Amino acid sequence: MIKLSHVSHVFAGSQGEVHALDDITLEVRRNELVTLVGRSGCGKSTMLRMVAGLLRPSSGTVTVAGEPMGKPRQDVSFMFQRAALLPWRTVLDNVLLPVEILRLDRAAKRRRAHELLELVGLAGFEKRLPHELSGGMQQRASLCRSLIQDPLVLLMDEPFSALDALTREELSIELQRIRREQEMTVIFITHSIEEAVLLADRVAVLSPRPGRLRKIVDVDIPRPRTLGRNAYADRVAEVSAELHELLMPAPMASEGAA
Amino acid sequence: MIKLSHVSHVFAGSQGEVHALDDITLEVRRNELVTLVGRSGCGKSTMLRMVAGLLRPSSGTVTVAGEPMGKPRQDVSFMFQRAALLPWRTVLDNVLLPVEILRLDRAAKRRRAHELLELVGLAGFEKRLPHELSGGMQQRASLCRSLIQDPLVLLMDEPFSALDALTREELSIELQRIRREQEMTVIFITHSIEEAVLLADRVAVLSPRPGRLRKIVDVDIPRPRTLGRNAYADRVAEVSAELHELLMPAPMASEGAA
Amino acid sequence: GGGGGGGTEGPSAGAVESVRYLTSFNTFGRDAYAYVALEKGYFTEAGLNVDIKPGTGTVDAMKLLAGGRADFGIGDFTGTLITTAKEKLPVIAVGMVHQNSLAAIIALEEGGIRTPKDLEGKTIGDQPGSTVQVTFPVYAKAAGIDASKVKFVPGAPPALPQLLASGRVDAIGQFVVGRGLIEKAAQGKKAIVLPYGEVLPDLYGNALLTSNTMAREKPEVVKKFIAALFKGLEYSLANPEESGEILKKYQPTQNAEVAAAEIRAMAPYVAAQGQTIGVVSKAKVEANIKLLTESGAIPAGMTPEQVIDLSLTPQG
Amino acid sequence: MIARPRARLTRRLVDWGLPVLGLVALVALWWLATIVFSIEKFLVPAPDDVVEAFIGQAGFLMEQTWVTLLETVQGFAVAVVVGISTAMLIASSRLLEKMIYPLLLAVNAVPKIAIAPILVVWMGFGQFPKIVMVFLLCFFPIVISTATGLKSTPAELTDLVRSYDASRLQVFFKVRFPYALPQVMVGLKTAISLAVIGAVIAEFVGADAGLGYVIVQSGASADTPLAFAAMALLGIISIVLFYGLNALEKVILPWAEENR
Amino acid sequence: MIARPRARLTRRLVDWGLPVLGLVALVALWWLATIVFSIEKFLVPAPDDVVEAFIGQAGFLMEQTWVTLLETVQGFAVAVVVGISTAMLIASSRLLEKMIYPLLLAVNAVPKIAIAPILVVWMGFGQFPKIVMVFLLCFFPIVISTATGLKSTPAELTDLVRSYDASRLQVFFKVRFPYALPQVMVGLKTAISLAVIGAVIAEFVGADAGLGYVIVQSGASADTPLAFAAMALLGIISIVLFYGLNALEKVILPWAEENR
Ligand SMILES: Nc1ncnc2c1ncn2[C@@H]1O[C@H](COP(=O)(O)OP(=O)(O)OP(=O)(O)O)[C@@H](O)[C@H]1O
Ligand SMILES: Nc1ncnc2c1ncn2[C@@H]1O[C@H](COP(=O)(O)OP(=O)(O)OP(=O)(O)O)[C@@H](O)[C@H]1O
Ligand SMILES: Cc1ncc(C[n+]2csc(CCO)c2C)c(N)n1
Ligand SMILES: [Mg+2]
Ligand SMILES: [Mg+2]
Repeated sequence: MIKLSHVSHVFAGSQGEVHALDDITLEVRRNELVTLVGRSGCGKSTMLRMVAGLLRPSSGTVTVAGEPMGKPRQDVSFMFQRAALLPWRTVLDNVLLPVEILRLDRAAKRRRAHELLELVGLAGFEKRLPHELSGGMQQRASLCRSLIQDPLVLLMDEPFSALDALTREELSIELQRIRREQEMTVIFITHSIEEAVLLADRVAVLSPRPGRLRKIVDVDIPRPRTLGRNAYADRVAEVSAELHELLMPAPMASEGAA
Repeated sequence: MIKLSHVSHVFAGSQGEVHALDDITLEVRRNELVTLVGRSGCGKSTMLRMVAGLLRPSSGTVTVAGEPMGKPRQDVSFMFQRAALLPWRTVLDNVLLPVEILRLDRAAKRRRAHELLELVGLAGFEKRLPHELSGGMQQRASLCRSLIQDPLVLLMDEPFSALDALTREELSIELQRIRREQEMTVIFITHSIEEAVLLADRVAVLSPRPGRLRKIVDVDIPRPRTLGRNAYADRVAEVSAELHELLMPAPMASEGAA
Repeated sequence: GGGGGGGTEGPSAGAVESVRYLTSFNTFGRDAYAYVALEKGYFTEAGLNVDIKPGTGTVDAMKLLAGGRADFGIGDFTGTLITTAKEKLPVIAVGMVHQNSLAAIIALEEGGIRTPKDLEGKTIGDQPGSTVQVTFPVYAKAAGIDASKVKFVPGAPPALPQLLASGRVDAIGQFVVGRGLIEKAAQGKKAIVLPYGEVLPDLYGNALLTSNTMAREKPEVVKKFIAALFKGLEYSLANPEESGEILKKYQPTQNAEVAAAEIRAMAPYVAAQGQTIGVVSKAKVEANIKLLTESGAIPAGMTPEQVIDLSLTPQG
Repeated sequence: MIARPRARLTRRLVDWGLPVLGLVALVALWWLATIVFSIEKFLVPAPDDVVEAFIGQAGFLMEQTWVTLLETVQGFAVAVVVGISTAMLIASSRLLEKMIYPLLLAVNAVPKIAIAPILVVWMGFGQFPKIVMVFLLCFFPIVISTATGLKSTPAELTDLVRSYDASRLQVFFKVRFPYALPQVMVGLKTAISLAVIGAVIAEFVGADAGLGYVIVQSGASADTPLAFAAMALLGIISIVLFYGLNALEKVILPWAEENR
Repeated sequence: MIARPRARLTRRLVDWGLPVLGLVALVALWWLATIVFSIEKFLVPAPDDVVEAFIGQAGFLMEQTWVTLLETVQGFAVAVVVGISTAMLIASSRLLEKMIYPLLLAVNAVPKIAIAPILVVWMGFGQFPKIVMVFLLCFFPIVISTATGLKSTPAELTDLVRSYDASRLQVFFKVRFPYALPQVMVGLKTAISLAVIGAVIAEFVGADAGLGYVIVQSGASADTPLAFAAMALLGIISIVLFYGLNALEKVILPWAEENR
């Protein structure tokens, strides 16, 4: 479904270039959920922006559904690290933004929007403006917005990082449920190893800047998965430990501009 | 050090009032670290803003070091949920902002700023502008800024939520080290139960909106604490389970405008 | 700019008196005489240090004099009468530049206007409140035409020649001496000039004005100024070409030939056969007042003393 | 940040009382000045002279006010439409911006009072040159403000809609334009008083109606009180239009007035 | 978003080439128009007439340009200082805003061309009334833009400095003002062309130097080419000053030009 071949990216900043990504080759299969983990600043967001068609790689190619990404696709939905709500729209209207832009069925989607808002605990806040919400609530509204269009591909950039542990767990479960019900290929960035293991079919581990693909770890734990004590706790712990180790080696102090 | 008595807060929003906090009474002792957990939107940030003197409670009183909070204090440092970096200042100058405002010793603080930046993995990025950093990097710069003034009281609103697991752990350890070296009273909001337990002397659990103090849990685990398998793993698991349960009861669907 | 200060190197004894002078409207040939007086040193000889500023019309000049921003200025006598009647500004005339009004209506030959009668049914462009417009009822009566059949449309002074040349209006209010300018603007088409003076021989043109304060407190300065200025006027009438060059020296935007032509055209209006330049006759002032009173432009009861100080005017 | 119910009355008072107080103070100051410095009526008339002049010609002045108001509003409306469209062009591509800006600047740099007479020569004595003049004066601030607003959309918001492969129009109308609206309003507020001035300039050089014409007329006959009455009416037009825009802003941009 | 090295030359070309191209196109259009419609010289002279007029009086015109430029820059500088201070007052308290705004509006609403002659009566023929007129014209846009900018500081940034119990001055200089700077620049850009116009208006009514005076002189003597040469010089002053501000903005606000 999604293919990156030899993708590199260099930013030209005010103080010289930053080599953000280096020679990434990765294939995400149809209906698969790949989580992306790596140290802060290693280029995860940059990679996702490329898959979304928001940024052209300095070199290498990205294809989605067999077509090279030239510009963003309507069947790809992006959920940003920051909520990015439009300040002049109510929560409901923010959720319905893609419906307007993609000209989907308004009435049906309106109902769906109410469902989604209820699901993430925002029932009763439909008519509020974003600045009246807490950080987590904004992020939840943003999640609803990214789901409203029933996308083929869902790209999520640390979607749950502003949420409390329980909401987070609930939404993880909800995401798994949605994926059972409808086909959806997902790339999911997280900085929580726990979350990466919980959600992923495979976990892609990036090395610190410049981001290189260090390893892809298969998570062969049956679904639905939940955290806490269960039959697969050992396997979860094992994978987590492996990821932990993979992320470890580079000592932080060596970070610096390329 | 910090005392809240019968603090309530009601926001007047576009669609009527939101009862954010209800009758909170809490004392944080000198040099203690209290973590605040609770569902998204339960009023954690609101409570912290009051302690910082940025918001007056609708009713009740807040005192810091025995003095009622009328306006912000210079010995209280606030780290926001969003990085809130000044877009026109370099990373280093952003970190040095409190030094300028509080007229502290520039040369010494400059050295300290470099140390702190190195510590959080931002060495080499001193001269960059904020928009050239990743989300996590911005948050790390913001952390350095909140530490530069050696505050008596440190208020942290989900400071690590945008960081990857490892950086997070490293910074947690660093925070504990700093607290060993210098006296500092800390209120720390987190949505990670794990983090709450790792850092806290006590954990204050808030109920969903309107936020009420559900329970204060003592974390009597010796320091320094680290996550993962260690001697106190059982005790950590126990406390975590308790917190989990405390946060659980209110079903999410019941959330709505007051 | 013009370097209006002139020479202070004059040999005249005593303190040099600094005065500010306003031309009638801008700095065309018709106003060149002040620069001539300056250039020829007449002011210096009189112990005066004169700063010449371009004026912007009669009413503005009167206000500036009344407000003490200028000491002397040129204003249309009709306009002075009307304004004085209305507002009682502390301004007084102390000499007459034009014994006969330069006011005129100018049309283009191709438009078919030949005589005042032809104006009926036509539109005249002019600045609101200008002499030509204000005096028109008087003129119409004297010329025997129906003033109500002539339509005045407002136009800004600098645009009047263009308005005429482009056919937006049939005629415009101007001064007699403006013929050259109009013909130049109209690309050589011939202009027809209908001077008010032909039917209103008694009507005065521009007058030299000063403030009441000046006239009361420094009559000697006033007299010296009048003499020097009118000496310049006399010289300029005698030497139009040189005067054109002098004007151009001080005001590089001006065309020396056009200015010379204006001066030549103006000569007959300044001093009729052998008359002293600048003189004022009480009888003629009364006649002017009568004309305006009859046409309703000013209320009855105005006296010459209200507008002119005959003790200061040049005596002929 | 918090509006308590009991604060509402005070708020209302402040909203209306203070501006009125400010104006009253201004008039009082003016009156005082004319008395203390014994300024003469033909120079600066006292408020009572002006009121007298106004009452003496109330009907006539109201008619002239209406003429000027109409020209102002029409020209302003045209400037809003053309100005915002131009700003859209400018904001849509750096290339177009680089080409259009200098032209705009060149056109804007021409002193309008200098070309006002030429406009009359070209377009005659009707309403048209007045509307054009109003347009010329208020076009530029609208363009600059709107273009700046349109160019300052936060990257996260444009990225958001771009990620839906929204059409340029959609990006514009869903995000860029609403985001720029507070900025557009700044332009409109600057422009509205220029619009009034534009109408006056045009009336100065070739009109037989409107408050500008009244000023020329009364100026020419040294009837300064009447000129001041006309100027006061112009001031009132300006202020009313400005507060109209302000009210409009409050209604359509409730989200923008949040921080202080 | 990404500046590749090889793009630099193209960028330079676009930065300089396009504006020049635009202007050349404008001049060509004008020339064409005068020929095609055989417009007469005294109405709208062709570019070559204007160039001729310019060359004929180059020295004189340069002197007058200098006079006007000086008045413009002085008045503008005063307006910047006073305007930004006023905006600070307005932004500092809702009460002051409510009181000052209507006064500002009232003053701004007075058509400046109408009071230009009065200024001369008050202040004489020197530079002073010109500087005042320039000030009056460009004061208002600076105030409105700056005040709007100062009021739009994001809550998170003001909260940040407030949390240090920073003084009002510190809040202002460390956060509000820098944040408002892009907005201030909008005001300055709008104001700078008005400044030139202000100088011209003032020169129209009581000056014997400056480009405005040249226009009056040559306009009245139907020397339209010279008038156009003066207007062209005014246009050039405007454009130069505008691009000067633009360059200043690029230098002091590198962070603001990030999104498109
Ligand atoms: N300015 C405001 N106007 C109106 N309502 C507000 C405002 N700020 C916060 N609220 C409301 O107050 C409640 C508490 O908000 P707060 O930001 O304190 O939550 P929180 O516990 O920090 O949530 P999170 O974990 O998601 O950050 C929310 O329901 C929110 O809708
Ligand atoms: N616009 C830009 N200009 C210059 N450098 C940039 C820009 N955006 C990102 N970078 C650099 O690229 C690198 C990767 O950034 P990116 O945002 O992809 O990181 P990330 O993996 O998402 O980090 P985080 O987990 O903290 O969000 C960082 O080092 C950052 O400094
Ligand atoms: C080129 C030119 N110069 C001066 C005036 C001044 N002015 C205004 S009306 C009028 C005619 C007499 O009232 C005069 C001379 C003008 N209009 N055109
Ligand atoms: Mg990221
Ligand atoms: Mg919060």
